[in-house]
Amino acid sequence: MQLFILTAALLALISFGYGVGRRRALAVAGPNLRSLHSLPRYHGYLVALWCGLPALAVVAAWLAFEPSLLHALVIGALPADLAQLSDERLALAYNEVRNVARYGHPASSDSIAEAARHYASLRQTMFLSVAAIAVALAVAGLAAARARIHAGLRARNRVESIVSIFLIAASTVAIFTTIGIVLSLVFESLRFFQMVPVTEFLFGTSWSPQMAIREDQVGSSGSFGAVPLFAGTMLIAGIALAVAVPLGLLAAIYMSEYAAPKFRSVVKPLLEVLAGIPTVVYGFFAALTVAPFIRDLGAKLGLSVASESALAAGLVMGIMIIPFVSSLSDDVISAVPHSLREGAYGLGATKSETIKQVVLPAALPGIVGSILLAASRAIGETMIVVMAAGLAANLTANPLEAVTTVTTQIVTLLVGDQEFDSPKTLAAFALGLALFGITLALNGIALRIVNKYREKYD
Amino acid sequence: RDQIRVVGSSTVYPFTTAVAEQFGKGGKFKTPVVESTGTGGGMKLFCSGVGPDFPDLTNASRRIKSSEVEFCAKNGVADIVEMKIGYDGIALANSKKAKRVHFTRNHLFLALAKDVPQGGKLVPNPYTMWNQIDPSLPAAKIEVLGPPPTSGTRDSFNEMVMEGGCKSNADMKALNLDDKAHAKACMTIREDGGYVEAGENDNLIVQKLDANPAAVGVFGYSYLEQNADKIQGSFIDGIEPTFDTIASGKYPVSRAMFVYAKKAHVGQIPGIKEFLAEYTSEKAWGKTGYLSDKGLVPMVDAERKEWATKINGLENLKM
Amino acid sequence: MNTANTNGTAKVRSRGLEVFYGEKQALFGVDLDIRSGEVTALIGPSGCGKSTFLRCINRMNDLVDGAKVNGSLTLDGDDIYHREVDVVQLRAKVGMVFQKPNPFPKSIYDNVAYGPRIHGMAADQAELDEIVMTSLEKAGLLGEVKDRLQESGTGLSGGQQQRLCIARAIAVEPEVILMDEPCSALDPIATAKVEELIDELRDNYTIVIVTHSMQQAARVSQRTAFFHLGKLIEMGDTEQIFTNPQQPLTQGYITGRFG
Amino acid sequence: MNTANTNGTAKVRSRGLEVFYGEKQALFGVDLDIRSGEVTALIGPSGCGKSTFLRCINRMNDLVDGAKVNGSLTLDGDDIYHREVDVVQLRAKVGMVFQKPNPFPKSIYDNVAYGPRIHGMAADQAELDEIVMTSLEKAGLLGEVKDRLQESGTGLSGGQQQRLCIARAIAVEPEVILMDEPCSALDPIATAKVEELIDELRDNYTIVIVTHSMQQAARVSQRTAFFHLGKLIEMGDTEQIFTNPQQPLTQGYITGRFG
Amino acid sequence: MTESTQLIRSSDTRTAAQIAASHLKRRHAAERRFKAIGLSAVVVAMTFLGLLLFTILGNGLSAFTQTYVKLDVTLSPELLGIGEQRTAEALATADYGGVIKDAMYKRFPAAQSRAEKREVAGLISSGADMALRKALAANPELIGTTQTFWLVADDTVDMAIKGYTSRQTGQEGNRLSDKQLGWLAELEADGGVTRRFNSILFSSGDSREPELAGLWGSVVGSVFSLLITLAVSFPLGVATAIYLEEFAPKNKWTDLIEVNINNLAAVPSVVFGLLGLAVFLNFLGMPRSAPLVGGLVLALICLPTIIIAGRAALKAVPPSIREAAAGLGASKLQVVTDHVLPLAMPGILTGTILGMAHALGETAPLLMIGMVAFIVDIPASPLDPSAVLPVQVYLWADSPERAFVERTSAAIIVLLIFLAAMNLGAILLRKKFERRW
Ligand SMILES: Nc1ncnc2c1ncn2[C@@H]1O[C@H](COP(=O)(O)OP(=O)(O)OP(=O)(O)O)[C@@H](O)[C@H]1O
Ligand SMILES: Nc1ncnc2c1ncn2[C@@H]1O[C@H](COP(=O)(O)OP(=O)(O)OP(=O)(O)O)[C@@H](O)[C@H]1O
Ligand SMILES: [Mg+2]
Ligand SMILES: [Mg+2]
Ligand SMILES: O=P([O-])([O-])[O-]
Repeated sequence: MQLFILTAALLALISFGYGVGRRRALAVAGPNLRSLHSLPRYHGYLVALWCGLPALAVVAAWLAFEPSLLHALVIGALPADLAQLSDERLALAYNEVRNVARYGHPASSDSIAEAARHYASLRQTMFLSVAAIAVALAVAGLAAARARIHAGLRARNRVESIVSIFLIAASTVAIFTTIGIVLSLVFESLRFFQMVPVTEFLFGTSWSPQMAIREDQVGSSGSFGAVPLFAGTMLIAGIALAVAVPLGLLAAIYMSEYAAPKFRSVVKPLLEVLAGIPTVVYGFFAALTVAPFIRDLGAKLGLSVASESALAAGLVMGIMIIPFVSSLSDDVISAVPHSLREGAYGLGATKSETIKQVVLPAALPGIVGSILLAASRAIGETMIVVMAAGLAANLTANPLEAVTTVTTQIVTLLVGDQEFDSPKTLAAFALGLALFGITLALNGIALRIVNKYREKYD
Repeated sequence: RDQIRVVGSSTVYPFTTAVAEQFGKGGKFKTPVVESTGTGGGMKLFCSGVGPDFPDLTNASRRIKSSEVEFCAKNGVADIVEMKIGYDGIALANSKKAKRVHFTRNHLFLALAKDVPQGGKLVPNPYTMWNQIDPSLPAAKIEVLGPPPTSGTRDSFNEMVMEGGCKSNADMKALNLDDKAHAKACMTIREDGGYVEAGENDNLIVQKLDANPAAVGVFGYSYLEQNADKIQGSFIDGIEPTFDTIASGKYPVSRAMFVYAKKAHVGQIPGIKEFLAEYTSEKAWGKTGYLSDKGLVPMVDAERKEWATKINGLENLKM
Repeated sequence: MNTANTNGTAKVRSRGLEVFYGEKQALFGVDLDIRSGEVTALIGPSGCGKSTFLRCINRMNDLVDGAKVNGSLTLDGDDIYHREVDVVQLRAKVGMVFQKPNPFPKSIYDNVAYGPRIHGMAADQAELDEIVMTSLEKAGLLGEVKDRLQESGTGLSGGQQQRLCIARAIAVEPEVILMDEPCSALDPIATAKVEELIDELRDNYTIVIVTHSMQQAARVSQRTAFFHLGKLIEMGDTEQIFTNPQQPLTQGYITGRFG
Repeated sequence: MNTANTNGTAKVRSRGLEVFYGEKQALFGVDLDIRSGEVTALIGPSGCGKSTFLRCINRMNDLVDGAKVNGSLTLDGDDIYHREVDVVQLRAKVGMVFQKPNPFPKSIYDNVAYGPRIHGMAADQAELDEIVMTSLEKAGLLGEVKDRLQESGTGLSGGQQQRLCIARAIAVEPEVILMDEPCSALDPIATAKVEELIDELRDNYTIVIVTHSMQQAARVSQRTAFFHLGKLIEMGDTEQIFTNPQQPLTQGYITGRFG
Repeated sequence: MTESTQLIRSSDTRTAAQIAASHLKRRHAAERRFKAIGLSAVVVAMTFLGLLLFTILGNGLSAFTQTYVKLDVTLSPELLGIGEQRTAEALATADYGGVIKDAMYKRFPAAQSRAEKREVAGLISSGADMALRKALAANPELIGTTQTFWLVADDTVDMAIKGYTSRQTGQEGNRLSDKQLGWLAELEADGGVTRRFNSILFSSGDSREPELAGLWGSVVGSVFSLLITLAVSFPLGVATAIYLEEFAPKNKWTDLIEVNINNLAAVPSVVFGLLGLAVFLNFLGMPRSAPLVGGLVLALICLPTIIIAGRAALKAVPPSIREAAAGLGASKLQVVTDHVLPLAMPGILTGTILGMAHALGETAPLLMIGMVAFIVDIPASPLDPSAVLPVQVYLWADSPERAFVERTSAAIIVLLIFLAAMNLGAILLRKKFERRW
């Protein structure tokens, strides 16, 4: 609540600063507006930024450091009987102090109650001083920025450079996310690699995490060769793409080249619904409709088909990712310059000849991009595989057998029942890291290829 | 935080949530939040520390391990109250469209182990049809849908069915393996398709059985109870999985369910004591309590009484 | 510059040709004969309907939504817009070269081989090679590209690209070649080469060329038609049109009073 | 046609101007003076660097990746490519009209008002209205659009769009107006209107116009510069260039021997 | 040119045309075939969509009604256990369940043994007392009278009435005993059973009892999460797209960012959950199970989609617009904010919709941050514990009770309606943008 009031006050100051800056600029300009380098509103923005940025930064810093600061201060000033507690007990006591102070729980002893009062008053004092500093900074920033307004001030350039700093910062979020992902995987992965050699993990061909769950149990030792998982991922993603790419591409071609605009404007969003259906639905569909169908069909043909087959999961996943191919390819096909089509028609090519031999090659980079996105989605999918392809890590290229994928294993390993520091759980992190590295490399290669292609056209 | 937080096993989840709902309806406290994270994940969260950022209770479909107790202690979670809440039977079942099966644990061991003893040594499991093991079994492909090795149910299945079957197997005894090799041979499940790791969604297994009458599924007893019109439990060693056979301990495949509470939070997070009292009340975990409606198999009266005293007295966990 | 010759007969003949784009009328009753064995130039200010007329001859306007054609237009006496006419066949007979060179994103060889392939003109690879080589030769490009037939056609310079497009067009052995401002994207040297080529091709093909540059029209064509605001104002031997135009509008345009 | 006048002083002056697009050199040491109060026409065959020169003057080439400019180019004696120059201010002084009319997809009013707004030229709405009206008036468009100022600028005809772009450019009261083939997309009537307008504007603005049409150059400009393959070949009074060119290349181009 | 070459020439021409003509039939057939294949691809994809929607609707529509049982309830103060008290507190804690049980025993006096009484009481939901509590709170005068109430039936009864479980007596495996089936038939014969719109499904939070379980909590949770997702990912995504497309020099660094963004699209969402756990919960100390954290994690997941689509949309804005604005002296930023961005907005919105649709359906990452949980209370703020719709689907799909099967499908229907509403909102917004320009 206090924080809310402070923020509101700062926001009010900021908007006030905007007004001040604008009016000041107008005053400086006098009757000739063009004597100003920048528009009055840019002067307003600049004052608002000077007023707001430092103050908000202080508040943000306070929010980030308050807990540890409070902790240090309160612990340092604990009553004697609490101060001599062992570390764990101290942590508990501090926790109780916090609960008492913040949630109003009854205190278990007088010392606690006293510490809680100390905590509360400290917290209040700190907040008030931070609030004072923030407001002072805001006012000072406002005043300083206002004082510096003159006709030649390049307010617009300044505001724009601040905005471009924000833009650059936004684009680094992707980088930081990547770093964050790597960091949140790497430590546990290292622990895993202390137990399982990297070479076994990367090149081993047997994935069988059947190890004892309890130490008093003598279970078999597991093996952690990730090759079957990556092979399974390839197989299932391959089947999915084998469904989605032809269907999606043909649908895209039909929509962009043959269909009436009205047909297209209805069908395209409808197909996009396929991507929005929760994957559980696909999972049930694959496991209860498609898989038995394939099994029965296989039995009729005299093939041995596992109840859980890569084929069933892959087929259904393929349906799910159709819109990625169809919608994005539709866009790029429509963007192929008309002159190329005319070139082919002018030679007496039929529509399909033009499409197959001229339009598609020209749209290839974009189509590859859409397939990449679809493949990304296929690689990341869990539910369908768990439900329809099982969890058995067979190293096989036979789509009629059960296989499993990396993502699926990551999820089952993470939510399983095993000890959290057993290689079984840690393997999830190593798998995540390996998958991350592999897709990163693939994307790098894909970008190169696409760039190369692109250079050839314009 | 003025709300109890529970994490842990997905198997115990239906029971703890039922208690939580009842507890919340009492109106004195907020309804506890119960997460389904798996036993291991729950333990990690539970043991990570004391304070409102950490859960107050964790569900477990097995007993806590000493390494976990140590980890807890390291993070200041020294005093833990152990609460055994009852049993969950693990049923083997198949579709009602097929005939009911009578297994012995030896059958199951021979059908599902990776290596089986034959001619005085261990050979890769040669059986593909049930009736190859015993002519009394159906002439169907061996296809068992069960939990993956990461699941607690699988662990219990290994211990009670596989190890049990293994011990009763004369050929196995004749091999005279050392303890470790013996255990390994007993507990390693085949990976050639006879056993299908079907994920943790038991409803899906039930529906798959319905669609595939040749298959046998392994899952929690409550799912069998709810779907008794579609599937039938198989006899194991002559015992059918029913509420009574499990409760009396006659049915050989059942495991204890636990909930662990953080003593340090008692009195700090409002309602923990009352929640434990609700859990251990007769109307909850009693013979005809609402938990039994949810499929929990209660302990026998004496055991219940003993645990209730221990729990409500906040007795410390002893390993 | 050639003098007008009269030995050609009307290969393409339009009578009362009208074209509408939706509501907008782009051509108003054009009567025009194009003789074989000659180069006919279409000139006129921007937007006067030159391209529109050209694109009627191989029914390229079919591709434009809402385009409608009235009147009669014949090729060798057969109605081009007859219901039964197979456009694919028509376009094989009437080739086109566009304002902006538009090679396919394929190899030089495949660019030229594309037409013969779809029309099944070569029985075997040797025959196809033969056709490709002859076409490139005729287009005056062979010398420059014979060592790199497998490189992409889009990697050539503008002038080379345009000659590649011409080679591509003549590879299907059309009877008529339509060129819509074929040199507007080219530099003077490339332009000169293309003009030379047109002059050579004229003996075997009927050529219609649209150009903005009167200099070019004067250099390459034997007959010139002047369009203005969708109407054919004047048609005659190039020399006559440029030296002694009959219509005041033509006169005004030629002498640079407008356009 | 106007005779060359000499009362103008060099508003824009280039010395040894070279422009590179990546590896490719597009201009080779161009020395050229553009005088105020006159219309200067840049002519030359396609690809000779006319647009490139034009786009240097308001640093539009900054938007092209890999474009590099050497040599000196000054506006009123100030280096245009000096590090401290604020391009935004420069472009407010040097307006531009493009080959293809490119109105913003906004209302006609907002199209014209956009420049004055971002430059803070109007203190209030009334003043802004005034500026918009005057600019439309000067561009000869007011009569046609005054009843539909709130309609979209993209709904106008090509000629109207081009005049809207001119109105938009003069609304910010630039000192120099650059026009890159402003009539190439227009029909003769629209072209005539734009040319009339250029003639009127010349008293108050320094105008540089690129054109493909020698007729147009002759009609609207007082001075003409002839470019060829990136070099400035000849520069002089328009009448002199068209009647008595000094360079054989110019002569060849004027008389239609190439281009 | 000699006459002979001309002859060869003309004969050549004829051959070429003839050859071409001879292939025409085959080529036109190929053309028709290709078009038909294209159309059938569309048809196949649409068929799958139809099949899926049909299955979901077929399974889930019945969950929108719920069985109610008519019962005459005597509201005696003794049974209610409130004696002479009439305070609100007393009324709130009164034993309504006992009253209902008593009424049921009276309705079926044949049930005498304890087991039979249990079975009788089991026909009514344990949550049926809510109706009584509400009625008495509104009108305490009713105490002491006998009133007719329509009470929520137990889920087993509901399943039988809806025909999902057998009502034939004497069958093994029935969820209702033969006696219960008999009583149910008796009730039905008296007109004491009806199916009404299932308002509970849309007004309450989760419950262990299928007949009391509702989606409102997860709907609110989804709204909170997705608002946060939108508020974070949209500005960040658009800013990134603008920077990369309009400002950044094309070099190794931007290539790196591009590869990174494409790669993030391929990272399994559960890994984003791990990231959220490490950064938002452990490092920044945000609360568990909160839509705030869920929203942030989902924002990271849909960021790549928005960026990729946004860049494509920005690329599609014709450069002539940029030149026009720059030529008037607009700064780079003004060019973008005044012209490019509004024109690219429809495309950006489309990308946002795709990303948000993905975010709406995610479960796995939420597992890591504690949102896969049983939460009864309706969240009041993004900091309160809350589930979201896909989590509810996931949890219900794994529940043993048969009645959760149809409710799972119902939850999916609600999720799809949510999706449709979201899409519609964006489409309308996009229309507005398109109209403005
Ligand atoms: N697809 C179209 N839709 C509507 N109007 C069109 C279309 N194509 C051309 N027009 C209009 O038809 C008229 C004639 O156009 P055409 O392209 O034939 O002119 P042109 O003489 O080739 O001009 P240019 O020399 O500029 O190429 C013009 O007014 C033009 O605006
Ligand atoms: N962005 C660019 N990248 C690379 N080369 C370019 C670029 N823009 C122009 N050029 C090249 O620079 C040379 C001069 O181009 P410029 O556009 O100035 O010619 P121009 O005289 O305006 O021709 P036109 O009359 O056809 O417009 C040409 O060879 C052209 O290919
Ligand atoms: Mg044209
Ligand atoms: Mg140019
Ligand atoms: O969820 P579980 O830990 O009981 O498998």
